[in-house]
Amino acid sequence: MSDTPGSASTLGRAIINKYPDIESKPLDGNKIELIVPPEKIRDIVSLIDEQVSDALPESLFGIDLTENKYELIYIFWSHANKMLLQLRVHLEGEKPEIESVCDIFPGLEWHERETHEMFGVNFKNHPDLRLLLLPDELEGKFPMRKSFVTDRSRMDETGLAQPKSRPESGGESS
Amino acid sequence: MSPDILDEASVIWFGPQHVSAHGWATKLTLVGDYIVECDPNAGYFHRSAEKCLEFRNFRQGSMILERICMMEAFLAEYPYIAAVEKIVDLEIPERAKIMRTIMLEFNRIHSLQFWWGQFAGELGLFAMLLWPWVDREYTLDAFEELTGSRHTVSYATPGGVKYDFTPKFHAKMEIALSRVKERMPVFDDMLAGSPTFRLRTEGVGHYTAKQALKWGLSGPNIKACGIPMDLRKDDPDPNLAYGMIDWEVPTTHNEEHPGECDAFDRLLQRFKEIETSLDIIDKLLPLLPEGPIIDPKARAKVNRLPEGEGYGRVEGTRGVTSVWLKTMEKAQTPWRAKIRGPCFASYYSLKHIVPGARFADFPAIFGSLDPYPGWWDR
Amino acid sequence: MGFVGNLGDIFRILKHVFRQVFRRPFTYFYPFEDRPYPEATRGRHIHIREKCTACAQCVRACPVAAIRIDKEDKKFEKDCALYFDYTRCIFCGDCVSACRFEALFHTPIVDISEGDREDLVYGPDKITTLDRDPLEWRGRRFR
Amino acid sequence: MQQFDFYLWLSGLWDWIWGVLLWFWGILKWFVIWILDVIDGIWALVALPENFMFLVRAILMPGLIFVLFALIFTVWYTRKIWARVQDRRGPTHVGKYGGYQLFADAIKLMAKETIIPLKAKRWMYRILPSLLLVIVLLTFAFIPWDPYWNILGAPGSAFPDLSVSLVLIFALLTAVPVFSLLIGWVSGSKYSLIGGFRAANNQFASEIPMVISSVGPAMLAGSLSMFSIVAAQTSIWYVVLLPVNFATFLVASIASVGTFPFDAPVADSEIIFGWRTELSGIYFTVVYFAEFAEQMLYSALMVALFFGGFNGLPFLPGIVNFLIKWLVIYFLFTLVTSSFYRLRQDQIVHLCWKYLLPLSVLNVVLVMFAVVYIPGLLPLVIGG
Repeated sequence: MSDTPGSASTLGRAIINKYPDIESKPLDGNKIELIVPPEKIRDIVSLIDEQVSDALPESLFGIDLTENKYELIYIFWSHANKMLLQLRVHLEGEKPEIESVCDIFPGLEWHERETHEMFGVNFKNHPDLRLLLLPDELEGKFPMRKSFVTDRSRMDETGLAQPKSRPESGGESS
Repeated sequence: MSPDILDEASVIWFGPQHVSAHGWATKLTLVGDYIVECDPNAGYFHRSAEKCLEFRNFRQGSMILERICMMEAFLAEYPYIAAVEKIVDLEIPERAKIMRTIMLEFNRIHSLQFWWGQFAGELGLFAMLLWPWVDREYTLDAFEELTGSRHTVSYATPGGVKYDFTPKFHAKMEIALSRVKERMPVFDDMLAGSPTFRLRTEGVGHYTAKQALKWGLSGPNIKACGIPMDLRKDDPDPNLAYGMIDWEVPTTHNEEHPGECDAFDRLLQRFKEIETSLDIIDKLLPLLPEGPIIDPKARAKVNRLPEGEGYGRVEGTRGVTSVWLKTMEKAQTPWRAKIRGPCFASYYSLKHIVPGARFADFPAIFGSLDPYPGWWDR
Repeated sequence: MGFVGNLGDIFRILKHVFRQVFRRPFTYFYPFEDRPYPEATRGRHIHIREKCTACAQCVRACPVAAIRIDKEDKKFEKDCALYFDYTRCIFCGDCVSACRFEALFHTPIVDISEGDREDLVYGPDKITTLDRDPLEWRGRRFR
Repeated sequence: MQQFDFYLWLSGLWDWIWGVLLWFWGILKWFVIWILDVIDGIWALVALPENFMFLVRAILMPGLIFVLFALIFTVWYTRKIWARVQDRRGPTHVGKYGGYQLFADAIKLMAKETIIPLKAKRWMYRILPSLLLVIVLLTFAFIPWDPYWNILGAPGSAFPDLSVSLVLIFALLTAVPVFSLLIGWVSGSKYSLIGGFRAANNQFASEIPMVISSVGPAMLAGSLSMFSIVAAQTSIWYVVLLPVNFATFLVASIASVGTFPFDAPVADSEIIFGWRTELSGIYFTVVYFAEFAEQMLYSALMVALFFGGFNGLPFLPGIVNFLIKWLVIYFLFTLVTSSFYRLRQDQIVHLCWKYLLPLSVLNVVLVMFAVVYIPGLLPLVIGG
């Protein structure tokens, strides 16, 4: 699977030839990872759509890195080439913005809606950014951000001494 | 569609209190008997599993995932464990690999047995609703004998499995599997062989392979189109034993419309899935070696994980099931855990599949896609 | 297929259904009969205070914070009182596997319904004893 | 001019009051006598032997009480068969083998609050379910349960049945879809409206093949009276001569009841409970009973039209013969209903109009030619 059209190395080479400012991580088995600047995301995704005929839009989600830094990760899977393609987009700001790609891959429409309501990432030109999973009273609260504090009062009832807070981890382990 | 047609349209909410909507609501716009617009709504089951996972350590996390989909509980918890093992770089004993694989396939059989009944019930035959569920009881008895719990087995743990196979479990599994094999021809007659079933499902809920890929459908829903996309073959987890044996990815080819599938093809595909699972279990059971079932150092290793990202994937009953984990240095809990449920895509695709169908076909369409609300609401 | 084929299918289905009618039903009279539960069944817990060392590993292992520990309440040398909240417990078995002193076990009693919500918090008096044999009040055993 | 005499006026006052009292008493007496006369008349009518026996027949034995008890048994029987088909036990706890389960259910349902939706037409909503049950129960008047002991006609009377009772049964049953549609309409819910339309559609599709299928036995017997059709089957049951007719009648009657394979009107996976969605409490109980009464009725019709009715083992009373056959036919009916998938509404209409109707019409034509051209047939089929 080295140089067949659509394979991981071919695709990576094609993308980097076209857009030289995109970083790619070294190949790890069948996995290729590209770090894409947010303004290029539509170009890259449509290039993937052209090059890989059976790309399955597996997932799209956000990561909150705190201090108003976010990452978006797009995962595509190609069955014919056995290739896992992961795009990583760094976003910054209180209300980060990025172009929507749901007209190229309709399967990502709901993933974008979910990322919007959970992280507050605004997808431009998305047809329908209503709430997907959350109830109405949580609109604009962005519960998957690290700044959203959940109720941990149950842990006080266990009778254990409170563990020391570990800011590097997500929260107290029980 | 012209606007004057929509003047006569009536809006019907299918759910969330509907008998056959299992905790979801779909807004259907009907013109006469035909559905012109379908707007699936999610969120009635939302329990914020991803946020919950951020506060559980790596041994506790799988308990949350099990409860997302009760029907394939072990298949649902497995990707999390695979992701943890990828971050720690754990290699588990040979025996545990085979035991995990057998239990995964056994769980898939259970889920498909449940689906037979559910689909038949949605099409209005209550005898077929309960017959597969009787066989399912034998499967659950075997699970209970092994792990002590009927649905939420919590069988695997990072580094191996928790409970060893006992002779009693082997006997009960033998009963359950022989029951499946014995009843398969009957169910074939009652489902695929039934003229009324063919009337209800043939030509209903069409889509092509290309469309399905774009919507993100996977698993049996896309194998029914003739594409052998199966993670068990394509990208097997290193800690599973699918590579040790010879087996074929089941696909369904329909001569009348190659590269497309309807509800009937999806039923046939799921019959083949269960046959494949039986085949895999039969081939793996003689290979079961003696030895330890858990890596003794694993428990200490997963207390604190190094920084890293892991992507655990498994071919679930309903499609690609995956968990994406990000950990920080010396983390007791994941920084971010993303659960990718297969039904997230299949529920979304109702929006594209359903318009144009008759109202009475709606249960046949969503039933054949095998939706489970836990997977999209999480 | 054709008409005759469909007719054959219909009669085959009727044959299956007709046979089913004269089979012994699968279900049983639940409150009066029950199946035996395997040894491994993860039912309500039993706490053996003689062996307990108040290490609180079970409390830390619990993913739903269903266990409350009271280290002051000592009956033996170094034991503690455990309060199990069965409105929260998910019977995952983590606490039992976390216990290294063989002081906490599951029992095959799974029917722990109560009339009152507070009664489902099993304090040290209830969690250390088995008030009844499993299946005792149900009469006949079956299967 | 006579002067006003106060004492004279005073002495006449009593007479006046007495007159008024007499007048009132006259009215009262007339009324009491009238009621007594009416009671006398009724009693005289009832006391006549044949009239008294008619009342007994209509209320007690093959009439209302019997039909209601049969209905209660039917519900239990159906639930047991369904349970066995579905690998269950069915009702077990209340009474022996769950025999009293229906009483428990009925008491529970009657004790429930009857919730009338805000958009429902209240008056219609209250009256329609019971009318439906009454209509369905009325048709049982024409079932010939026994050679001597039926609701209409005593053994001694000249003609033990109405001469057009078969037609009358179908005429009464025609009202059922109207009631389903109206109940669906007045409930004020989309689900029940769709269900009502489907129920009406279902009935219009299936009624015609059913009626035409019943023409075959009627032509063989040469009568439209149920009693005569049954009486004509002493030598041979018509199911032997008309198996295709029986099959079409069975399928059409299942479709007409709107039970399982044809339960698009109450399809629970699409429209929650069809036209019965909004019914609750006693209204639901009544409609539920009406469905089972309809199933009973069609099974009884099949017994009467195709299986020789009360003819059978000669040493048994006619009604016992009828009931044994009825149990078997009802079992068959339930078996067929519980083994197929729900058809779509357009497929039901397609089936009824494209397959059942031509088959039944063809059968009528065949029976016509057979009666005329097969010489030995007529003595065989008109009975001894």
